[in-house]
Amino acid sequence: MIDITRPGKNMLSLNSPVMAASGVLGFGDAYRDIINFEVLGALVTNPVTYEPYSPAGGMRVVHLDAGCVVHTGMPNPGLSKVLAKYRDLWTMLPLPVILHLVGTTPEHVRKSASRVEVEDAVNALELGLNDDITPEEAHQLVRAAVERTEKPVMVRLPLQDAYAIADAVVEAGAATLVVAAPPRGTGRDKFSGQLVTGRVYGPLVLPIALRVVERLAQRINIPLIGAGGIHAPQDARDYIEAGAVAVQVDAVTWIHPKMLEIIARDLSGLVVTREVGALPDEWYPGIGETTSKMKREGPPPE
Amino acid sequence: MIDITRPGKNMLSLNSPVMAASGVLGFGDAYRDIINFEVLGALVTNPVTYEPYSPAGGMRVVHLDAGCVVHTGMPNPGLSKVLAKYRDLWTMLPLPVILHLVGTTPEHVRKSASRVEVEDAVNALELGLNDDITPEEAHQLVRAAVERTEKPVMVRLPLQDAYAIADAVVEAGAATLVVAAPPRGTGRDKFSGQLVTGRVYGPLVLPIALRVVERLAQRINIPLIGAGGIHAPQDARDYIEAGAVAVQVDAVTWIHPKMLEIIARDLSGLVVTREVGALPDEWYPGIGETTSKMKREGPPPE
Amino acid sequence: MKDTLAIIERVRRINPQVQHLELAVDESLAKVKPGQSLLVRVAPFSPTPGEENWHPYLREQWWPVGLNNNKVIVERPTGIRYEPGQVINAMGLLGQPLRFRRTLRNVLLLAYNSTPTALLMTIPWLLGNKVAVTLVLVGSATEYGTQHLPPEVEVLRGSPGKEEKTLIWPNQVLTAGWADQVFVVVAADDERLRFQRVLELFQTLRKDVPKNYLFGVFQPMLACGVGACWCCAVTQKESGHKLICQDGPAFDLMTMDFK
Amino acid sequence: MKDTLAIIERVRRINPQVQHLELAVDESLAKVKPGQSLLVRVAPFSPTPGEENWHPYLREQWWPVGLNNNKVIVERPTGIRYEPGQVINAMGLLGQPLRFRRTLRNVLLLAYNSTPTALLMTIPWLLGNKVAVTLVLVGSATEYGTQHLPPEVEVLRGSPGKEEKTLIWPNQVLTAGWADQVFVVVAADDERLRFQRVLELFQTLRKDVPKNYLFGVFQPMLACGVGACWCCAVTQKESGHKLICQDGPAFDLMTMDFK
Ligand SMILES: Cc1cc2nc3c(=O)[nH]c(=O)nc-3n(C[C@H](O)[C@H](O)[C@H](O)COP(=O)(O)OP(=O)(O)OC[C@H]3O[C@@H](n4cnc5c(N)ncnc54)[C@H](O)[C@@H]3O)c2cc1C
Ligand SMILES: Cc1cc2nc3c(=O)[nH]c(=O)nc-3n(C[C@H](O)[C@H](O)[C@H](O)COP(=O)(O)OP(=O)(O)OC[C@H]3O[C@@H](n4cnc5c(N)ncnc54)[C@H](O)[C@@H]3O)c2cc1C
Ligand SMILES: Cc1cc2nc3c(=O)[nH]c(=O)nc-3n(C[C@@H](O)[C@H](O)[C@H](O)COP(=O)(O)O)c2cc1C
Ligand SMILES: Cc1cc2nc3c(=O)[nH]c(=O)nc-3n(C[C@@H](O)[C@H](O)[C@H](O)COP(=O)(O)O)c2cc1C
Ligand code: FES
Ligand code: FES
Repeated sequence: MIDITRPGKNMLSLNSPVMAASGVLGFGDAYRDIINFEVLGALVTNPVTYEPYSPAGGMRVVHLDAGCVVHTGMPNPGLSKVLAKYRDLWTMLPLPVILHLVGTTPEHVRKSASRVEVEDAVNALELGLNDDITPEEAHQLVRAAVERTEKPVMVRLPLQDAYAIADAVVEAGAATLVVAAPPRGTGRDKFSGQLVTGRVYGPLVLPIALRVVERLAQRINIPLIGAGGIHAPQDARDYIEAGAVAVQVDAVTWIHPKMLEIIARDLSGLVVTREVGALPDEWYPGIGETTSKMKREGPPPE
Repeated sequence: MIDITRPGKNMLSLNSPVMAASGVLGFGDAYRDIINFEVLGALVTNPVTYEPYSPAGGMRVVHLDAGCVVHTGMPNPGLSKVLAKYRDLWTMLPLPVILHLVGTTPEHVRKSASRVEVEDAVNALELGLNDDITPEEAHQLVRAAVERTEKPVMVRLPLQDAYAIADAVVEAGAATLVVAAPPRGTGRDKFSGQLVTGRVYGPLVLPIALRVVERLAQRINIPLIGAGGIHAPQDARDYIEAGAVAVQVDAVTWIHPKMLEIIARDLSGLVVTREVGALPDEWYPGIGETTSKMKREGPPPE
Repeated sequence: MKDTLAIIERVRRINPQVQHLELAVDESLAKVKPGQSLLVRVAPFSPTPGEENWHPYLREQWWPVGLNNNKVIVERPTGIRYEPGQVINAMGLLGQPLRFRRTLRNVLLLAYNSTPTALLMTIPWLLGNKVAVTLVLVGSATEYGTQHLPPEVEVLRGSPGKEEKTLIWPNQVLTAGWADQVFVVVAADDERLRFQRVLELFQTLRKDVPKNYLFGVFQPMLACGVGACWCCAVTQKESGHKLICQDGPAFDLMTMDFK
Repeated sequence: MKDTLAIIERVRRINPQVQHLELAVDESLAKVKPGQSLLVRVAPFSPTPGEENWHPYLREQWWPVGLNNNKVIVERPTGIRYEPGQVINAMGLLGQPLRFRRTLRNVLLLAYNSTPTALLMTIPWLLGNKVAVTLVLVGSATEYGTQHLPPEVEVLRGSPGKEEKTLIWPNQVLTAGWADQVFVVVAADDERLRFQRVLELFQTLRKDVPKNYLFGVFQPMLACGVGACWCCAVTQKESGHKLICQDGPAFDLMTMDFK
C-alpha cells in the first residue's frame, strides 16, 4: 500500500502508485471495456464545479509537433448532477475515487466540500487551482475545502506557479501536492489559422514538470504526486526517482489506453539510480534501494 | 528598420526582426559558410561571464521525443578574452552585435558593462538571468548594467519566472525583454541511465512561451522579443502576432541551419489574423493589418 | 469500444483527393454502420521512451465508406503512404449510427468545403434500401472526383469560387424541398460557423425546417474519442451537453445551441 | 563545413550489429579523412510547421568507414531501415583528421563497449601506408563481427563478462608496448569515466605513457556539431577549452583534464 496523503484521519493508501489525471478517464464510465481499472491506484474524476459550466467555444484540440493544445473550458453539469449520475458507479468501482474540484470561488469550494464530506462514494478531493493564482488566493481556497471536510484535500498545482504557491498550499492543510497540471500554452490551429490557448500535452512536458517535482521534493514534507508528459513506464519511474510517491498519467491514455495499464503494472518494480562513479553496466534497474527516499532524507543532490 | 529597444540614445534598430538566440551561433565564427548573416537582424553572442567558466561535467545533450535537454554549464574564457579574440570579427560582420552577458553578480555585471561601454564592436548587451531569481535580485542586476553603460541593456527572462520578474526588470531600465530563455528541465539520458538537468529545446516549447509573450505584451510597454520553440516561419510569425517586435530562433538552427535564413527572409511579409466571424478562406496571410499593434493598443482579447 | 489491431490489405487510389484502404479488422469493427468511425494510430506501439514516433501525436479519425466481405474500406487523403501488410492500431466503433427516418425516399448528402468522406458509408445502405441519393458538392468539395460512386447517385456540383457564392448549387430549392433528410459535412476549420450558414441557407430554401430533417455530421479533432476528455462537448438547446464522439457524429442542426 | 544533400545508393548488411550505406555525396564530403564524420538528418526537410518529423530531433553523427570511387561508405546500426535512392541531408566535414605519427609502424585500435565504427576509416589508410593494425575489442565490443575487415588486420577479443574484467585482452602488455599509437572508442554512456579507466590501464601496462601515444576518439551527443553551442567543450590541462566537434574527435588522453 502506498500512502499518498499526509498521515491522519481518512488518510488515503493505494494499491498502485499509478492513476490517470483528471480529465483523462472521464467520470469512470469511459474506457471501462478497454482498461482494467483494478490495476490503477484510484480514479480521479474529470473536473467538477459547484455549478454547471458550458463547454468552451471555438477549436478545442490543436495538433502540434509531438503534442497538442486542448481548450475545453470546464464543461460539467455541476456537482449535484455529477454525484447523482455517478455515485452508484463509483461505489461499485474496485478503487478509491478522488473527485477533482475546480477551485472557482472560496464560497463554492466550501459548499462543494461540505457536500462531498457526506458522500461515501468519494474518498478524497483533488482541488484544481487557476494558473496565475497568488499564494494568498491558493491558501484561501485550500482552507475553504479543508475546513469543511475531513477527507484528504489533495491540491493540483499549476506548473507555472508551482514553486510560488506550494508552501502556502501545504500550510493551508493540503494532504498531497499533485505536481503539476499541464502547462497552459497557445498553438496555431492549422485548419482555422487561429491561435488557440489551452493546456499543452506531449512528451516534452515531462522534463519541465519533472524538474519541478525534483526541486519541490527537496523542500516539501507532504507526499507529492508527479504528473506531466508521462508516455512510458520509465517516464513514470523518473517521477518516483525524483521524489514523488505516485504519478498521474495523462494524454498517452487517449492515444494508447493500454499504456496506462502497462505503466501501472510496471511500477510495482523498484527504481534505482546509478551510484556516483559506477558505470551503467555495473548497475541495473530492479536492484538496490529506491532513491526517492534517499533523496528526500539526504542533502540536496546539487 | 525595426526598433527593438525602447526609444532613447543608442536605440537599436534592425534590418530584420529575426536573430538567433544566445548559444546558437557561437561568437559569430561558426556557421559563416552555411548561413548568410546579412539577412539576420543581429548577432547575439554565446553567453559570456566576467571571469572564465569551465564546461559542466557529465552528459551534456540528452535526446528526448521531439526535443532535447542541453546541459552545458557556462563554458567561456571570460569577457576580456572573448573581446580580444572576437572584436575584429564583430567589427567586420554586416550586422549589429549583441553581447549576451550572464547575470552572475552585480559586481561582475557592473565591471562587464563598464568594459562593454567602451567597446565599439558591441552594439547592445543582453543580460541573462538565473532561473528562480527574485524580482529584487533581477532589478539589482539590471540596474548594475544600466548604470554603467549607455548601450541598450536587453534582458532575457527565464520562462518560469517571466511574469514574476518582468515588471521589476522594466522598472530597472531594461531596453527590451527577450521572452524567454528555454525552460529548465530534467530528462533521462538513455545511454547513461542518468537524469540530466539542463535547458529544454523542442517544438513543444513554442506554445508555452508563446502564451507568456501574448500575456506580457498586454501589460509591458517596452519592446518584446519572442523566443522559444521556433522551428518554421509560421512559428516566428506567431510571436509577432502575439505582440513581439522580433524573434530569436534557437535549436532548429542546429538541425537545419538554413531554416534560420528561411525564417529571416520570410518575416519581411505581414502577419494578419482572421477577423471574428470570418471564415478562414475569406482571409489569408499577407493582407490587412498586422495584429500585434491592434492587440497592444486594444483591450486584452480574453 | 475495443482497442484492436487491423491490417491494411489493399491500397487503391480513387481520385486525386483520396485513396481507399481495405482493412482486415476485428469482427466488432466489421459491424460498422453509417455514421460510425475508427480512431487509428499508424505508428508502431512501443513502451520504451524515445522509441515511438509521436508524429502525428493524437489518433486520427478514419471513416469507413463501405464493407467488402467483412473487410472495412476506409477513405484517406492521398499523399500519405500506406503499405499493404501494414499493421495499424484501430479503436472503435466511435459514435452512433445515423438515425434515418423510417419512411425515407430521398436523401440529400451535402459536402461543403470538405470531401464527402464521412457521408459515403450511407450510400450502399441507402441504395440497398431503395432510397434515392443526391450528393451535393460545394466549395472546394467540387474538386472531389465521383467516378467511383454507384451510378444511381445523383451528383450536383456548385460552382467553385468565392466563399459566399459556394453555398449555391443547381436546383437548390427543389433538392432541399424534395429531400426527406439532409446530412451535411463541412470543413474542419470552423464547423460551428459553417453549420450555422448551412442552417440559415435551408431556412431560406424551405418554408420551415422541420426537426429530424437537417443533420450536421461533426468531425472535430478528437483527443480521446471515447467520451472521457469532453473536448468534443456541444451544447444543445434543450438536452444540455452532448459528446460528439459518443452521442454524435450527427446532430439535428435545429437542436444545436450555437450561442 | 557544408550543408549538402546525399543519396543512399546501396545498403549492405555487414554483420548482426551494423549495415553499410554507400552514399553519393557532394565532392567536399568525399574528401573525408580518418577521424572526420558527417552530421545527418534523414527526415525530409519542411518549412511548414507540423510537416517535419522530429523523431529523432537532433542530427545524427555518421561515421565513414571507407571510400569507393568518391562514394562514402558509412556504418550504421542494423534495425534502422534505409532505402536505396533515399535522399538525406548531410553536413560536414566534422572535426579534424587524426594526427598520425610520421614514423608509424604499429597502430592499436581499441573499442571498449562500443562498436569500433569511428576507428575503422583508419584501416584502409594505415594498411595502404604499410602500417600494421591491431584491433582490440573488449566488453560488448567483442560481439562485433569482423569478417568484412581486411585479413591484414589482427583482431584480438577480450572475454565478454563482468565490466571490471572486460578491460583485459590477450597479450595486453605486448600489444600496448609494441604500438606506436593507440586510438580508443568507448561507450557513449560515460566517455570521461571510461577514458579515465583506459588511461589508468595503459599506465599500468607501460612504464610511461608518452604524449602523442594514447588518443581517445570522443563521440558525445552533439547539438550543433559546428563549434557554436559549446555542448561538446572539454577542458585540457594546458590549453584550456577545446570543442570535440571542431578540434576533435581525437584528444591525447594525457592532456585531458578529467577533473
Ligand atoms: C471555472 C473555470 C475553470 C476552468 N478550468 C479550465 C481547465 O481546467 N482547463 C482549461 O483548459 N481551461 C479552463 N478554464 C479556462 C477555459 O479554457 C476558457 O478560457 C474559459 O472557460 C472560457 O471558455 P467559455 O466557454 O466560457 O467561453 P469561450 O467561448 O471559450 O470564450 C471566452 C473568452 O475566451 C476567448 N477564447 C475563446 N476561445 C479561445 C481560444 N481557443 N483561445 C484563446 N482565447 C479564446 C474568447 O475570446 C472570450 O474572450 C477554466 C475556466 C473557468 C471559468
Ligand atoms: C554563472 C552560471 C551560469 C550558468 N548559466 C547556465 C546556462 O546558461 N545554461 C545552463 O544550462 N546552465 C547554466 N548554469 C548552470 C549549469 O548548467 C550547471 O548547473 C553549473 O554550471 C554547474 O556546472 P559545473 O561544470 O560547474 O559543475 P558540474 O560538474 O556540472 O557539477 C556541479 C553540480 O551540478 C550537479 N550536476 C552535474 N551535472 C549534472 C546534471 N547533468 N544534471 C543535474 N545535476 C548535475 C553535480 O552533482 C554538482 O553538484 C550556469 C551556472 C553558473 C554558475
Ligand atoms: C476559477 C477558475 C478556475 C480554473 N481552474 C483551472 C484548473 O483547475 N486548471 C487549469 O489548468 N486551469 C484552470 N483555469 C483556467 C485558467 O488556467 C486560465 O488561466 C483562465 O481561464 C484564463 O485563461 P487565459 O490565461 O488564457 O486568459 C481556471 C480558471 C478559472 C477562472
Ligand atoms: C549566477 C547564475 C547565472 C545563471 N544564468 C543563467 C542564464 O542566463 N540562463 C539560464 O537559463 N540559466 C542560468 N543559470 C543557471 C540556473 O538557471 C540554474 O538554475 C542554476 O545553475 C541551478 O541549477 P538547478 O536548478 O539545476 O539546481 C545561472 C546560474 C547562476 C548560478
Ligand atoms: S473526444 Fe474526448 S470526449 Fe469526445
Ligand atoms: S556540438 Fe556544438 S560546439 Fe560542438
